[in-house]
Amino acid sequence: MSDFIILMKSELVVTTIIFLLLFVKIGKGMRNEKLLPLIQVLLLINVLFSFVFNKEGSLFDGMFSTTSLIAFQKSILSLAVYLISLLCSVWLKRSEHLPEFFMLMLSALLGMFFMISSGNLLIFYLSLELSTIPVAAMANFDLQKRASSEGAMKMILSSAFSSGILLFGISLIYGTTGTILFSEIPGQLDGSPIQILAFVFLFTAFAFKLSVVPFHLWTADVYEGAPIATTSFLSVVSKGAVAFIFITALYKVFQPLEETWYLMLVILSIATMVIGNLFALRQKNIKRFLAFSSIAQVGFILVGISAGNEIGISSVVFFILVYVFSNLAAFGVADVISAASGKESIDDYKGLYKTNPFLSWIMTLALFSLAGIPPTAGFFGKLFLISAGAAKANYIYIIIVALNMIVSLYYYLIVVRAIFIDKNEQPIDKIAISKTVKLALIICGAGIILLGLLSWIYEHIQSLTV
Amino acid sequence: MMQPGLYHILFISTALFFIGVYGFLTRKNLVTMLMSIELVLNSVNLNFIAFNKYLWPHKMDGLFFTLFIIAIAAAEAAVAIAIIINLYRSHNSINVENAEELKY
Amino acid sequence: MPAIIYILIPFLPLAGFVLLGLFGKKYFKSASGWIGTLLMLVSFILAVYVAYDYFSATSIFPRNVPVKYTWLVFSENISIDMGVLQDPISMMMIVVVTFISLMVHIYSLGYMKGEERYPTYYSFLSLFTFSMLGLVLASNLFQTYIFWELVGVSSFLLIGYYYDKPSAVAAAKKAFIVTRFADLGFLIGILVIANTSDTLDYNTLIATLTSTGSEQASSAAASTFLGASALTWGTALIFIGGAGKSAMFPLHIWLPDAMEGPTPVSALIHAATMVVAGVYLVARLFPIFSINTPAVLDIVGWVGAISAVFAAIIACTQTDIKRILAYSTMSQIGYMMFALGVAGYGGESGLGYTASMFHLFTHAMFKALLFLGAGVVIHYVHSNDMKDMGGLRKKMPVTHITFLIACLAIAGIPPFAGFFSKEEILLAAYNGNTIIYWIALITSGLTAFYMFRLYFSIFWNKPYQADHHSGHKSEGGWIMLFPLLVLALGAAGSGFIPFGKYINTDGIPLESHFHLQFSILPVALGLAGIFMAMWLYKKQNNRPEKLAASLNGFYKAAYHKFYIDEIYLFVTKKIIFNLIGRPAAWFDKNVVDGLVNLAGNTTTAVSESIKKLQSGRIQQYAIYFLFGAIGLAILFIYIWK
Amino acid sequence: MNLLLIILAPLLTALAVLVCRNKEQVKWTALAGSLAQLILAFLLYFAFRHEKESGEPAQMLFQQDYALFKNPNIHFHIGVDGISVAMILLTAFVVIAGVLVSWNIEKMTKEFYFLLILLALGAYGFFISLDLFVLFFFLEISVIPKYLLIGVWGSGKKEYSANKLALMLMGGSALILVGILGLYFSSGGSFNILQLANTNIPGSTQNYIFPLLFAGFGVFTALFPLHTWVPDGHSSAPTAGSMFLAGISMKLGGYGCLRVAAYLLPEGMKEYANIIIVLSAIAILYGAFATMMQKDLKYINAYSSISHVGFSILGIAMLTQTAVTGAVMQMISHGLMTALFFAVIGMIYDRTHTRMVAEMGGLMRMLPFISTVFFIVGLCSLGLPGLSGFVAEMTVFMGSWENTGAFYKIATIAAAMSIVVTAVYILRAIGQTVMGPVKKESFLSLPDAKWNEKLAAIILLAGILAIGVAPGWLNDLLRPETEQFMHKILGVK
Repeated sequence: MSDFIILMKSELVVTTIIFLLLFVKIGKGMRNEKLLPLIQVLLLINVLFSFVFNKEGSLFDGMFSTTSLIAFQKSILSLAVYLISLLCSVWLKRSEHLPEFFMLMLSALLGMFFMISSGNLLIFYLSLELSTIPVAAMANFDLQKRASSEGAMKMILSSAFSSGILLFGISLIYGTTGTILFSEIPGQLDGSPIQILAFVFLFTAFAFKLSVVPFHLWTADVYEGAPIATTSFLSVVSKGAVAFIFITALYKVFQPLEETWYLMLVILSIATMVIGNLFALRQKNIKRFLAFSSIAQVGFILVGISAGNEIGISSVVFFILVYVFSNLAAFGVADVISAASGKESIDDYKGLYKTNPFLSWIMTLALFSLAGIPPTAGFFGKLFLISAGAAKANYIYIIIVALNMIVSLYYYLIVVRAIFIDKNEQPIDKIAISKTVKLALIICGAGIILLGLLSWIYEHIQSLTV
Repeated sequence: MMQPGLYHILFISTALFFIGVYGFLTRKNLVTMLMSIELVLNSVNLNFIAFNKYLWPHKMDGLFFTLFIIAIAAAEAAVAIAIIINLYRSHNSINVENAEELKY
Repeated sequence: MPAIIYILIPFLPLAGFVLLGLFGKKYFKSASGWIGTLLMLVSFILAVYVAYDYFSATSIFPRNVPVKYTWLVFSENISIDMGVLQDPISMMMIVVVTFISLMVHIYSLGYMKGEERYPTYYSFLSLFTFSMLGLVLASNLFQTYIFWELVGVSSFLLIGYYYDKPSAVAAAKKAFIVTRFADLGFLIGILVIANTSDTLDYNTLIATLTSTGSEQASSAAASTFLGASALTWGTALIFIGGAGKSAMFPLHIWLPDAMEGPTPVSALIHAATMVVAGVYLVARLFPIFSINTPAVLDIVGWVGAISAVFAAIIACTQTDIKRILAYSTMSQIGYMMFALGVAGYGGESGLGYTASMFHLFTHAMFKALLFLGAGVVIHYVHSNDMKDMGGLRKKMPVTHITFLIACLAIAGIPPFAGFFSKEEILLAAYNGNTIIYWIALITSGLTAFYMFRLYFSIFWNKPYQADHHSGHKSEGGWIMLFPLLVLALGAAGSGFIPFGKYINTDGIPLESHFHLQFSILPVALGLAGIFMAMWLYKKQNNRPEKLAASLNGFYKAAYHKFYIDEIYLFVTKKIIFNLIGRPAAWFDKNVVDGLVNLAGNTTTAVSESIKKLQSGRIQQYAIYFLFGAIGLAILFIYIWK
Repeated sequence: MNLLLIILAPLLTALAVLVCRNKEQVKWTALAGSLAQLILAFLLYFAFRHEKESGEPAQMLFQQDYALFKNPNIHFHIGVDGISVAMILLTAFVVIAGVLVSWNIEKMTKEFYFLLILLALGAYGFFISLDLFVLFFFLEISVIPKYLLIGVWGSGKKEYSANKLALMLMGGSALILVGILGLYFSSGGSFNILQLANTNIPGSTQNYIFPLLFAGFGVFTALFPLHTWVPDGHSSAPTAGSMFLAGISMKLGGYGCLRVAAYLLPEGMKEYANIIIVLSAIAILYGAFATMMQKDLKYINAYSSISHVGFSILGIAMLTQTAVTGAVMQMISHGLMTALFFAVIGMIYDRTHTRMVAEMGGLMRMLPFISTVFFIVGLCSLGLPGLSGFVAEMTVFMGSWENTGAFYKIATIAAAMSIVVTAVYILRAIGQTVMGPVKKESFLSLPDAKWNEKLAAIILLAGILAIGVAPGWLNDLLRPETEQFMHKILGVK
């Protein structure tokens, strides 16, 4: 019993918070001004709590397992959720259904926790759904906006479609191996066509959640339609969680099919980077722009995953940590601007530096981190991914990857150029930034700069993967 | 009379799967599309039951999986219907072709 | 003798350059001339002292290197030692350079008085003198090259002294670029020599290459390129450098234009010192030229001879007095060149070498005198054109007399200096190469003719008409006339110096011969030229026009300097600019740049063309999803199995 | 001497600039910081010489090594040899001059100086790092400053130029990255330059990796035909930006070509030497001829940079000790010279508001100081003895000619031909700007250089003269290192 409490403590904390919110909602309710700080404190506790009392072990016959790496991954996700709650506080305060929003978000987070801890295809499927369905509802949270409902509709329908395919794949796995336990599947895999088909179907579900080309098409539309809080959650937390479990699935469960998935990753990562970059080039809306940029980033993550060893794991985990800070900083700035002025177009950012130097610098740092330019952590993150991928000595692949960095730099520079260089008759007015938002942005900025330079962070991650 | 074997059932379930997919791809009504997804899920259910019964009669994973799929499908449908209703409020239509504003 | 004295000789002018260049304008605007002159005077005295000390010490003159400083180490063998090389010709040259420079410094005190950039002028003069002294004292071929370039740039600065005159700027550029082109040859020559002989030090260089047994000499002769030995190429390329600096045909085009500079500058640089650097360079390497690569020495002779007659012909048709003097300089340097070219190594056959240096010496005197005299005239009439002059002998008696002495000297009329040196040259040519001898003879007649054409046109011909805008009417005061008188003394008397005793190829003194019967022909030709000029130009008449008309085509060609300038212009403007420069720039703008832009534009275009992929229709998304899944499955089940 | 100081000085300066309150403070802080860097660079030079003279046998002095990451095996490993010391000196000279000439920047002064010093930081770090990853880090760190300096403070088609520059340099970095990873994996997991130098990498592998690295660094140093960012980038950048770009950044490439590509991959170097010789000879001549057709002063200097930098590539590829020494000298010399050139062009532009050669004339009359400096630097560019360019070019020629074989000789002659073409375009530029009649009435009242501009010019001139008049010290600094290089590359012990 005590094992149960300690091993599942992250899940339990999140569940507790969900229930607390439920009670708040059922009770006479609180004003958003009061409630939001409370939630933020709770989320902070959640983050802090995730670092302590960690123990490795498994429950329910291996259906649920946790290791220090998984605990660390959960910390990253908790941290991201906390940062989102800070960054989007302006928008959140105005929201009519604040507790519901957090309930949904935390349910999704809970789903992700289970997902990365899952040791069984059933748990995996359940948690995947738990982490998806609430997000679809979250996407619809700008109830009045047409785009919001359109995005939510696209998300729920396509994810339902994807889970149909996933389930079909799982059923075939079950049919051919007779088990749904992660630990038993590898022994039963023989690489027969039907298993490959099943694997591909399973693979597409991950690819769908990670927005790998050609399963990415929903991403941009949903990102654009959804409120920024949801978008940032989708792009950071949900992607991170899926990437973590994706690694487990490939490295542990489908280890016997390594040759297959290595090639698959090579093909898909190149396609993802290229298509993501090409689409990002011509975007005008900052959210849509970031959507495609995050698709391109996924291409890089796949490069790291393709390594197939501990270095691959640690580089991916580290990159996602960096990505949390960078992407959230970018979305945070976008949210501040969108909440204050309603402007979401890159053209509106012209001359931003004149009026809002702080926001401009954070945005620039974030974009350069995404582009992988030192001294930002993104540089280290990308480099570790690429060097992990290069270990297989597939240099053509690495050259293509490296060349894609040029294209991605190009479109990040478009935004930087708008902010610093382009002239604008009517730039965005000076925006008063609340303390919480500023704090969050500073945390992100500091994270972007320090994560790479403080080498012990990566060392720590590496020590977890061994 | 011939006993239906595993392949018969798999044939039906695969057919059902593709009928569902086809429905999803061609119907314009959002609710109908949702229903097509249900078809896909049901084909999976059939698969699970069949595999359980014919191949792995001692492992009940398939059966449980089916139960959960049914439950989840219900939840998914609930959220989807809610979203569709909301879409109807803003678009005055639940035709998928009217919700194509976010693109390129 | 303490090393510091050797060092001081070039460094005093350098100090003058730095001092006047940095502070002249601010602190001693009017005194700068005197400061420069004073430093020059000290330098001159030291030079004379050093030279006297050297020549009086023994009767055999060794090559000494009293000062040496390792400047740059290129490799184990080749290091560049800055040093002072002491041998007869360098000692002779420092005296010439410091003397002429001192004269020009003094002369300029009057001539340049009141100029706005007076201190700058003196600092440039000092820079030039420093560079020239460095060049003549160089103990290392590379050091020569260094100062060679510095001399070039000083010349550029002084030609372009009137920097707001476009013609002066153009002339300065032309002078620099043409000589630079020649220096390319010099540079590659140095590379060849350095590579084949493992040294650039004159002493070792000459010693190793001329001793037949040395490894370097045999390897240099052995390695061939296009049928000539490496050493032949090396010396030939070095000669190109020398020819450029000395304005030999066809690299002479810059010299007439260089007359845009102030006249004293022309006297110093473009008559007496810098332009003879090419001759000096060949003389410096003479043992190698004559022992190792006699073929190149033949080329030297022919180039010199052609230049001599070519320039003389042009000089007969020009009307700008400085240009006439410039062509005459070119012609006289041609003499020095072919004198070297016809000389051999050792004994009597080395007469050409002695004669060349002798002529260099006397030429410095009378040519500087001619230029300075011309300067006084120009100062007086404010024009360079012969047509604006005439009848000046009464107005400027001192100039008239000194100019006449110089003209007689250059025409080779005894007992003036030019007679002796020219006789020796002709004798050497007679012994060496008959055709060159005849060319030289004709040239000497032409020389007398055009010099006296100049003389008569300036001082006789039509009476002088004072036009209103010429202000002061004097010869320019004693400060300008004093150098004329000193130089006239030199032009008249320097022929009696027994040059052969000091300067010869192999250290054995040469007796100067005087063959009366040999001298008759050249002197007679000279006199004929003078009388011809007298007949045509002493009084104003229409004979010159008639003569010109009778020579129609040839006269026109000569008047247009045989269109060499036009050919150069065609090559640079039409060929280099249009066929190389413009295409290169075009290629860069369109092809190289275009490729980069193309890559960018293609990316954007592709990005635009695939936007339909993201159609906004969820059902289409699902189709891509399905095809993706099935495609992957097919790929991995059937193809990459 | 603690090498960390070399990067701490600019880092602290940059941070100090950030906390300054007004423009004056910013400027003086930056100046003080860059002065400190200059002093440190000199201290380093003397400390280095002292160590060497006392017989220190180590290849790299003042080494410090901190482990950063275990896997990949990354160390913060720093150390210097003679070449790095020379490069650091160059950087310090250019930095202080750059700070001085930017004295009148009105727009966003603080940001300007911050970025400028960040750029310098990258260069210092690059020159002292002995770990390829750290080296790459410092190489890349300058992308942001470069882009913003050109984009924000630039002129002309600055957006286009800034983009082109950033992307092309990024392309170069991408190739370098792949090359470095190749080195890492083929050597069994080391980024350490000293270790890699002692690792035998198979020739066939070297032949794959070498072109990546050389082309990558070649983009930085404007190797033909990868040079096309140079003209636009330089001409659009603000004065100090151009100075840093041409004076320092392009040298990063050259240094990388030498230290990383050639040194660590000798077999590859030998394999590709002839191709590189051809390319650099083309660059030298082609750059010179293209310069001849330019009408804008900055374009003139930019194209001439392509030509001049060609000499350093040529020197490296010629693979003789003298030539390689000359190549490094050329980097230093060109750094100083081109920085000064851009500084002077900036000064002229600030006054006349044009960079078109045809619109100027007779500047000597109004701007004697600036014109004189312009003239001197022009002479340096065309290789006048007594100035640094001559020494460097001659050393390259001498070294190149040491190779036997007509191919090398012809390449050398081709390269040497550029001295004539250089004379043509430099004198054209000088003749039309400094000399000639004054073309505009308004030019007659232009003021000459102010104290800061004079100081900047004098500092750089001092460097140029120090190399030109007495090249011995630089030669002594470089020769032992190049000798070591040649031992490694040619395999002679």
